[in-house]
Amino acid sequence: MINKVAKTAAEAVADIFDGATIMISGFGEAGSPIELIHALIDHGAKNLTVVSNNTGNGHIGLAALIENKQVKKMICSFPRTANSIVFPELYRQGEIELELVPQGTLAERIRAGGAGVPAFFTPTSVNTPLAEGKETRIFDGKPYVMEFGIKADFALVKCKTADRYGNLLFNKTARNFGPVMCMAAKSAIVQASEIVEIGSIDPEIVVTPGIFVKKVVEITNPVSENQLIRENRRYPW
Amino acid sequence: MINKVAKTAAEAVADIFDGATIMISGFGEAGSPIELIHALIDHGAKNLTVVSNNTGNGHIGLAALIENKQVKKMICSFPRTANSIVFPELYRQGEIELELVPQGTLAERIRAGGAGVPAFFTPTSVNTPLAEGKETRIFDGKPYVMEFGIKADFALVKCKTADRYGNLLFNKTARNFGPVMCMAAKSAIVQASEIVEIGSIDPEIVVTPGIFVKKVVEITNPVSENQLIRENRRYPW
Amino acid sequence: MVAEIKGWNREQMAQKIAGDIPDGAYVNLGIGLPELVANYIPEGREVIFHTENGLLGVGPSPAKEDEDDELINAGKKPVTAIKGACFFHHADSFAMIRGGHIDICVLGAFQVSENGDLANWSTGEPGAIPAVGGAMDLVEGVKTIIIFTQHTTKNGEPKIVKECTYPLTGKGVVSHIYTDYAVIDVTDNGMFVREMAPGIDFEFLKSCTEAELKQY
Amino acid sequence: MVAEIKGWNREQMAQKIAGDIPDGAYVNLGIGLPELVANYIPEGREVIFHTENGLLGVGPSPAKEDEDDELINAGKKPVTAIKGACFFHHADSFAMIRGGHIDICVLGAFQVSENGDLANWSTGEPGAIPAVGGAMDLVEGVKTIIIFTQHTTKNGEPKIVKECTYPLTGKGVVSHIYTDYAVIDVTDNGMFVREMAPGIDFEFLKSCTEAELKQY
Repeated sequence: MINKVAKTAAEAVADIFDGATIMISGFGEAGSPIELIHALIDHGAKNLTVVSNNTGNGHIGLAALIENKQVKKMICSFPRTANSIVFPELYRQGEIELELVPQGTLAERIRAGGAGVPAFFTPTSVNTPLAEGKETRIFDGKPYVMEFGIKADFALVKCKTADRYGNLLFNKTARNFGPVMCMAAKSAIVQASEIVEIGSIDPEIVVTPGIFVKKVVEITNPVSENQLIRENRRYPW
Repeated sequence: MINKVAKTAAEAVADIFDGATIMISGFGEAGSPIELIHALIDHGAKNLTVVSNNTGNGHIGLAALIENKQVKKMICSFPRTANSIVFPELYRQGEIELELVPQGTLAERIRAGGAGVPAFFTPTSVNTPLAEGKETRIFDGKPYVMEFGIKADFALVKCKTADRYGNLLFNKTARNFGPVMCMAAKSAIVQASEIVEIGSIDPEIVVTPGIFVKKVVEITNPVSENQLIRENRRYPW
Repeated sequence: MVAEIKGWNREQMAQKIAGDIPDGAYVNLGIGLPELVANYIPEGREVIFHTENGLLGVGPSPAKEDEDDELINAGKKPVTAIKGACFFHHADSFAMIRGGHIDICVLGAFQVSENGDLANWSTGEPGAIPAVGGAMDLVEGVKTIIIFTQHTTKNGEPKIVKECTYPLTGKGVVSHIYTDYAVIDVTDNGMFVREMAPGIDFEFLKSCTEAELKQY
Repeated sequence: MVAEIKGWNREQMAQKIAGDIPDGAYVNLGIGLPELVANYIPEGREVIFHTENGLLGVGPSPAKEDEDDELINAGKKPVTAIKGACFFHHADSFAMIRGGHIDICVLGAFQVSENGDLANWSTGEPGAIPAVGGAMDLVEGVKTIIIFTQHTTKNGEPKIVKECTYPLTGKGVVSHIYTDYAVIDVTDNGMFVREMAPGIDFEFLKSCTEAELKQY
């Protein structure tokens, strides 16, 4: 029987190893799998390469993971936001690496990784500093940059609804990078607000087919990142 | 006001011009926009390049379009099926060109065309006759073939439900190439079994966002390709 | 520090841009000032706003009590979704951008050069944390790039320059510039002033613009 | 024309393959003979069948009156969808294939060579209409390729050969071959016979196989 349901966040992240590449969903506070990230902090895996659009806010979630010195490198498009304190400081001290990728290129590289496409061409970043050192090529008279697919060992993703096959539904703009990260990771680990019976999700509306998901864990009332930041909370609590 | 609804199939295809590249959805009998194709036969545009997985069945739909000598070239993955009579005959007579593309490469080339990716690498067809003359390249020790995105002037697509913005829902395996063809065509023309009020489609379950669609026409009870073939029908009737 | 008030204010600039967006356009609004444009779409026009974090059909800001952490725009501000909206993932969202499906994008700028180069993501200062977001994708993918900016920096330095000194976001990508002083079209033949704000004349405009300006 | 019956019949071959598919596997079944495999998954195992035309969770064939023209498999035959199934478009479907997400694919063959090359899409005859479908995508993308074939052609010629003479579908892609005579593993060290059908001995097997066969 196929049962991808893990009992706890701790159990879901138990296989993550030192040096792993981990994709983490979310765009700002929407879709960030805070409970899974906190479980990863408790777990303690180190020297991680993290692929995520931002670098986390305040001292919780991804920011706390970075603050806990578990991340050696970030691959992201926008490492500083209003509430990002931790990453900028470590970056200035030379204690964390950064690979800066335009947001659409990041999304497409992740999808490519998941779709078995090792490299593709994009017009994005042509003639800018972010294209330096990259192969460029003309198609139909227009220049393009070659970019590589990204794969990961794990993905940590937040969604709304899941079943034991790993079929997923998302909530509004919290969908963002979740679906493509599930595709690109060997083991996609997903926290869902609810896990429902097989057959409860209409086959026409599944956003992420179960084939892309390794584990799901029910986190009934996920914390609000905004709320935690307003309260100036830190993890570990 | 945005209103993409055309009153008739004839009106929907009226802008198609001689020499156009047209993508046509469908996989076998599922998802083939027969009424739109028949309107295109009535319309008469010639020298078309058609991108479609198959070449049609019997003497109706895509097969009838080909039989009517409107198609100079097919780009497809599987040009002969149990009921395909027209294409094989014309092909043997040298009266129609064929570009044979593996099915997954076809789907990905169409998506790439729609996503602004001019070229990408795929392992599919490496070391086979279909890779001959194509650029190959090694990534991580494994060989890949470079393939180009495909764009089209028009797409003819069948779906289940649409609204006046062009948001689409599909039916089961009739979804197949429809969504990516809408992306890759300058003007995607869609026949829907029903056109519903704006707001009736849940924003979470839209399969093809309206931005990819130019026109929708309601065809309430689309003909069954299988039924027409069983009855040995021909178009024009 | 605020100089003598002249030219258009932000609301007027936003209104001017909104007035030039045609019915039925798909529009992406950059973070900050450009967001104002949504408030001024003329009555009777239907414009669909795209936000790159996965929503087509962005509606007005919600009342405080209706804010939803999981319904935000690219600037991470709470928004609403209109009837007929749809949600999608990031790769699909940027397929819309990169694939040329968005008609218009309104962005801010540090600098715009005479040939339409745009610099709006980095001042290149040493020690600054580089962050690019979706700016480079938008300028390459969207058909028409409109810049919404003050004509000069806070210190009065020209933002419309011969050559950008800041790192580029994209080369030759800007079509129109709407500033507090003027509306400028960027063409293959150079920059043409389409309209000037009340109280601004061409000589004054030239004096605070480094790039060469032409008149139609 | 039918020779003396020996070896396994098709149902037995399908059963043998099905027995070797582990619980929880994602499996794509090729058109024709391979479709039989779905009927023999052992009780208690949950296997999810993928069809490349956009369905994960293919169920049994429907009763005649429940057939739906828009619910078919890659062979264009009517199917059903199990509980927990999902539909998706062709690019997503082949992302599953090309991206290495499908565990096992069972395919027919014209020829398999000693190093696992597969020819199953074209006999290369002049005048034939070339048609490839998803075969090349499947062999490159799916982790384990299982071949389900008669051991020889109808004329008794070997299908397991030194080198394929027909145009290749993929090079070095086959892992296992299930024929009416034997189960053969294709390894880096050559072809090893894992099991022979009742009444088939190694000498006989070698006599109708062009490729070199080894015993474990």
